[in-house]
Amino acid sequence: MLYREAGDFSSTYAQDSQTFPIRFDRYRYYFVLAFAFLVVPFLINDYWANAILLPFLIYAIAAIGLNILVGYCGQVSLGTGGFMAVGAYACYKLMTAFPDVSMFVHVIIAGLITAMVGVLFGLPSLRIKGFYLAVATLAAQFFLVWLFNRVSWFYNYSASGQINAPERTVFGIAVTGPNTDAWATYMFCLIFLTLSAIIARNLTRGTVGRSWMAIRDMDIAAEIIGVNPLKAKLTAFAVSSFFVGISGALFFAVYLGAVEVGEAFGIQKSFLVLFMVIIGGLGSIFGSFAGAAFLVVLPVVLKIVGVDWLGWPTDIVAHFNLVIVGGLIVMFLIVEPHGLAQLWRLAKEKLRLWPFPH
Amino acid sequence: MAQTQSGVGGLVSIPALLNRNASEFAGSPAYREKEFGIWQTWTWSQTRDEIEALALGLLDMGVAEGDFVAVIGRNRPYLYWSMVAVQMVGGVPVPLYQDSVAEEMAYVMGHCGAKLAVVADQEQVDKILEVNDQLPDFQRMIYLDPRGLRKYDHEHLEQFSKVQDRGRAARDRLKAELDARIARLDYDSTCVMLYTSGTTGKPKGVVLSNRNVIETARSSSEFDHLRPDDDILAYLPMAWVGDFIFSVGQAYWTGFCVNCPESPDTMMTDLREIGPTYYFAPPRVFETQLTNVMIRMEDAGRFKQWLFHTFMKVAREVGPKLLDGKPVGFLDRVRYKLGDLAVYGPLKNTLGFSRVRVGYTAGEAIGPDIFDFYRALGINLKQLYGQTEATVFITAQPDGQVRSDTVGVPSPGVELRIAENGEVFYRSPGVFVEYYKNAESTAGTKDAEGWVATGDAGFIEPDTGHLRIIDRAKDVGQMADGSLFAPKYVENKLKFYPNILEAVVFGNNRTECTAFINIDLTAVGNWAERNNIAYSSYQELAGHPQVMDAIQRHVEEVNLSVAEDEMLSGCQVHRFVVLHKELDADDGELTRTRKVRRRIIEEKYADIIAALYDGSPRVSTVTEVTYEDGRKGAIKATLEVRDAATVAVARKMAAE
Amino acid sequence: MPEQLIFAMEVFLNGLMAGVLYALVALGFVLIFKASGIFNFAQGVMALFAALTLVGIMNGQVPFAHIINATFGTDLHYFGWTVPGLLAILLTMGMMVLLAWCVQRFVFRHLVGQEPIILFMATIGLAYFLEGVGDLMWGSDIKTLDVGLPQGINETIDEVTFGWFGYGFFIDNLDLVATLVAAILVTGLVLFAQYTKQGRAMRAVADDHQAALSVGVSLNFIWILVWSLAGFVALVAGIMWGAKSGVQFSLSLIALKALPVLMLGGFTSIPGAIVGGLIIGVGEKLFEFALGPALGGATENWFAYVLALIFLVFRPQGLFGEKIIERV
Amino acid sequence: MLDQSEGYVTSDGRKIGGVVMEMKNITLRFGGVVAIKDISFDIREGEIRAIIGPNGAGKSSMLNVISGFYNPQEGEVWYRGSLRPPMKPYQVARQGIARTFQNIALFEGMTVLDNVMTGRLTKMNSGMFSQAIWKGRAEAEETENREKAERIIDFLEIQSIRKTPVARLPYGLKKRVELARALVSEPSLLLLDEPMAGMNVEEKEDMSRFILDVNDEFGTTIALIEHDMGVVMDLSDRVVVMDYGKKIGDGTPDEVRRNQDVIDAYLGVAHD
Repeated sequence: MLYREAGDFSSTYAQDSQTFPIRFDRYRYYFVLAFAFLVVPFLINDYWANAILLPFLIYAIAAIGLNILVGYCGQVSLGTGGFMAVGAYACYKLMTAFPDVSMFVHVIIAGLITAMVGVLFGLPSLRIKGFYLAVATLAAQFFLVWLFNRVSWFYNYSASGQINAPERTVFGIAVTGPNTDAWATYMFCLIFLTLSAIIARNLTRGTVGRSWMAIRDMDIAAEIIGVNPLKAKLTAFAVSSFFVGISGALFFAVYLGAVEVGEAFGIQKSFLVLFMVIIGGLGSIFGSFAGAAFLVVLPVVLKIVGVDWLGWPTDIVAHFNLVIVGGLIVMFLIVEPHGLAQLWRLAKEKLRLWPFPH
Repeated sequence: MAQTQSGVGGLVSIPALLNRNASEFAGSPAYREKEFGIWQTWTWSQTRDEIEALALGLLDMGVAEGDFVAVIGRNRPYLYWSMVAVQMVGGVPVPLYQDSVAEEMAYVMGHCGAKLAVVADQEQVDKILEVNDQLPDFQRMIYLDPRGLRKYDHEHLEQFSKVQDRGRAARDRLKAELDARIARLDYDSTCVMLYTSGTTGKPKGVVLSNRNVIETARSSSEFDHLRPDDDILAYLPMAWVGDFIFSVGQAYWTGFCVNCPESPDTMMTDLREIGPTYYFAPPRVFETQLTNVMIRMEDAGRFKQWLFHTFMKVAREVGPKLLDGKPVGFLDRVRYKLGDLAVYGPLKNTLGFSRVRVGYTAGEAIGPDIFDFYRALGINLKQLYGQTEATVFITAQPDGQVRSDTVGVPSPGVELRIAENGEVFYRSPGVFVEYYKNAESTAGTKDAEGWVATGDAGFIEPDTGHLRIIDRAKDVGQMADGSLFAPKYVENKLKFYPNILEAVVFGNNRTECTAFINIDLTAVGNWAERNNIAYSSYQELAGHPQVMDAIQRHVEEVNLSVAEDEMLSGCQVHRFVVLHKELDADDGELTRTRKVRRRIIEEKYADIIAALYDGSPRVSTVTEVTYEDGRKGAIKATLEVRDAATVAVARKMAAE
Repeated sequence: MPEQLIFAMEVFLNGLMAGVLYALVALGFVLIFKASGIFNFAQGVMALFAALTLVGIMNGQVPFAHIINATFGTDLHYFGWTVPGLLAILLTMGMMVLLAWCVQRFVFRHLVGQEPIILFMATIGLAYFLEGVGDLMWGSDIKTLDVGLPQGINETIDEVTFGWFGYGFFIDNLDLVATLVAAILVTGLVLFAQYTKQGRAMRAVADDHQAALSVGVSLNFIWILVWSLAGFVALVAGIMWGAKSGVQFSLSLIALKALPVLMLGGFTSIPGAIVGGLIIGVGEKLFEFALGPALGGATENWFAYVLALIFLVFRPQGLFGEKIIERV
Repeated sequence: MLDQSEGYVTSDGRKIGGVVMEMKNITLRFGGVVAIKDISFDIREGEIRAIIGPNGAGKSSMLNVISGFYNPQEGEVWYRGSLRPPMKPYQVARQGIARTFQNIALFEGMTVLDNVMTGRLTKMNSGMFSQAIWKGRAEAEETENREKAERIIDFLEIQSIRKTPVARLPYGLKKRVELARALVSEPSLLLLDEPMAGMNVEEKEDMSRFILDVNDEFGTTIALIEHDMGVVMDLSDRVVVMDYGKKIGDGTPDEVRRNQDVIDAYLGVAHD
């Protein structure tokens, strides 16, 4: 209905294969970017930052990462929490070891380190398939958490066994530590998210992406037409873990500030991110955003409704949260296995065909 | 006679215009073609180089001035280039209908003695090879798509790209010669030769000079304010004069871009992608498109249906007024805006008409509802009246005075004259030079002062000065009582009903008019489905009483409207039958351009016509038919003859 | 005989006991997987749910008391009666059957023919759902469960072993009972599968859905049946663990422990589940005993998984699964 | 038997070159089952070579050996003049051997275009980083890949479904898309596994036409297996006939037609 595609055609392959081939979509995308970068920073306050925006941005990165592994390459992982932990602790060690290096560098290196660990735990995927692998990744989850819990070198021998993010800056602006401005942390995460999304998109629409999807859809055929399974799967694990690591680092350094590994990066975290991917839509970058947004906002809304309006005790609301999330997962798998992203796609189709039904 | 002796600023030939465009609009697109998934684009300067390379290649192949070169295939930039390249070397391009059978080609190419042919693909190559022995002068063929031709003997075959390579290689050697030849082209040298698919007899080769083409292109472009940034979609047969004027004449004069679809079956999607700003289509196309719209809307949800119908109502009253710049109340404007948001905009978008600035239809009369529908949407659809001999333009409708029942005022530089028998004559810079190798029919159509007979009967509305075409002159006859008999006029009114595909009206020298009706299978079939009426064959559906009733209603409505026009009130249809088979070109009942061949039909269906006049309630008949594969067969049928109510009117003698 | 070895033996025995419980949970997985190809991640939560329900019924708790109180400002908690253990168990069993029916009716009937991985994720969702419901119904506070199973150190063994090695092994009666129950359960299931009509139908389905259908077995019924059985197993496991370490969320984590057990034993083999369970139980206990201190303890958290992982890399089909030949 | 020492000329005048691939005494077992027993034959440059036989004759196994999916227990595979060591299927693919599958193995989650472009992964070698920023080599490669793909799409006349997800396509078209995917890698040896299986008559005719066109346009060497004898005979230059894992005939269609064992195998007791 809102679309005007007459005269909107591509005369080069570059135009045709761009992320938003339709002009209208492209403009909407620019608008959102502009809004996020130029408007939000001036409206943002601590509540919004901590309750919604930061978690959304950070989880979105994680979701993108996991989506690459599960949605694009078809390798289910329950180890996300563990990999986030790797990112967090790597970042912590770096922050404390090199105080005056920019936070950007720390986070990125943390991501790279996680990527390596990811590859390590990805190796079994060559022999193990389906949920055998899913369970195998639990090993990563539990082992890593245990590791950071028990080996005190990781938390610099602090008595509490916690890690605390000292104040670190980017271009002289504090983005971690006790006294940061909402807009600064927001921008810091936003930049990472934007870059992650763009990179993820580029990878998934290109050569690597195709090899991943080939493996996902039919691994044997893929190998026979020349996809190297080893390479495909390991790159998927690497890239995925890279993003997950980054999100872990941000989650710890920027969002929480202080972390006890068991709580922050436990198995529950793995499931949370997995759910984001399922609800959002497997194999869709947009889905990762949608899923993250949904599961971040849902509890907040429930809390407002349950606690503030109905005056229920928080634990009941928390339980409701479980019920609803669980129910939604099942519902989505039944009704729309491709998640919010697919719903969005359908809506778009309808608009483009308007006023015709098909 | 308003004729400039030489073109503006030495622009006396298409190649000359190409040169100008290549320097003036160097960077802007001249041609686009959907191929390999994207719109391949050539700027004007690239186009110049391509064409030049080809022209040099042709020189190298020894094409002489005055040689005729056949161009056969669907609309593709390469083929348009070929025509211009041929002009460059002083030859005469002769575009042919790609779907014409080998014999037809044999005649045309033999008639003009073509030495060379530029063809699209294996299919065309085969056709020509098939009749090669009938063509003494024919020497070589240039083909575009090498597929399947690898194994062919290449002694008389050459690939398009190869020819261009030859040209590029020989540039230094032949450039001078080429320039010389281009320079020798003047305003009166032949620009193109087009064969008219005559309703009777062999096709005639209409010779058009540069003057004809360029003058017409200039005046018509100015008439519609065409711009270099305009886009058209070239999908109509290249052999048809209209396509030549739009895609070559006007394109080169104004320097706008010609877009070629990927293939006939992707035509609609390609149309949607390009979104032309200047669009031509015969009424049939608009008609089918409208039918599709309606059918698709049937499946829409209740809300959408409501939205569509309410706002279409608004559009029908407000839209045309807005287009004609008539005063419109504020409230109406608002309602129309809303409609535009909810329906018209999206609809135009899905149809690919969002950007259309000027749209034309011609060749047949178009149904008022159809015409109004598109105008209501805000598409500036207009009618023009023309023919090959006039290089298209005789009359056209200026913006702001558009009506479905006229064909507009004389185009710039055109004079009109109506003969006693009502036949329309014209004189203009666009008047063709001659029929090639056919002096007497040239004389027959064009008199000494350059007046050309259109062969159509019509009259000029005194108050508006618009021309109204009634019918083909030779079909216009007299009823027994001497009143005017114009079958086509009535037939068109009948055909405006979606249910009626074809109609043939009889009555020449008879006391009353009668008619054959062909139902439209798509429309009626669809209707039958919705009212779950079962039918096993076209014949059964055509004979179905409910269908008959519907048709009868249509006929009677037509009678009413015919009666209003006292000149033609005699032509009301008293009795009719719904034919048991579709009139078909393969059976010789229609021309390839779907014009009715009265004589043939009158002979073939004599028995039915007899029944129409002897008052019998039904008639049994046997008809010979030709099937897809060329086999012949016969179908039996018993047809019901219906009487239709007519309006009694005080008869005056017609034709003052 | 060196002290270490004796300790090791004790650890070994305890490991066996623990292993039995893992095996118990794993059994539930196997049942469902064999019959429906569903990898039921919710098995552990089912155990928790069962245990919660059991306790709830025994203590005559008011279901959903919290919400009711929160919304209507009432203050109900208990009906004020208690239900004898056996009856309560029966009631709970009924509850589990009902649950089985719901799961089949509202979830998996709509997922027939989906890829295993989708079904797997569905069960994860189910797990969340159940956990939430359980907490809403009975509250999330830790409860003690006592259906009258013997608890505490088993003197006999203590004395006997003391007699042998001069060191009394500490074996909990509960573990012995558990072992016993597990043994009974397994034999029971095997007999059921071998000698009852439903049992045979169940195996038929496990072997080949289509074939089973063609001979008139109702898949729907079979699936409800296996889910109920799984529910039953879960209940038993719930009782054991509940009695051992109180009814609380961590109970659902033992389900996770059952996963590596399955990796070892293979998803389709009952004996496999048992053996796997024992290996894991013993393995992690011994490993902790041997290397735990050096590594900083609590190695049980991950040992099972890493073991399974390493094992799988070399034998993807598990101990008892047969080799997979890939075809094009 | 026509002399094949240095290639030969076919009935329709195509020149067939030297040996591309040679199978020497191949034997393949699954556990106890012997799928292929001591079979030898060769495939020559530019020819259309068919392997036929009743169902269960071991045709597919043979094709899988050629495409490196199975490694035979005995015998040698010679490819372009050198002995081929046991290697992974994807390595075989990189040697320029492409194939289609009997029961279509397209990537259902992707569009036709993506499926086809995936066929050229063997030719892709831009680095991760370049791909991540979609600049430089990756971008260039992508465009080139697309161009090649579009040529094939055009060649097989599937433009109109370019962007449709393959899951939505009818069987016949899927087969064509699969052919496109195999072709786009510009294979020097193309293996077709029952290309006509489950097709109606005109679909079969189309497919045959395309196979011939491919061989004609790109000069691709083609080896195909098919149990429908009729089609094969018109299509192929030389035919190997298998039965019960053994080779019972080898030669031109006519020779094979006259071969008694072959006639028995086909008219004799059905194996399935």
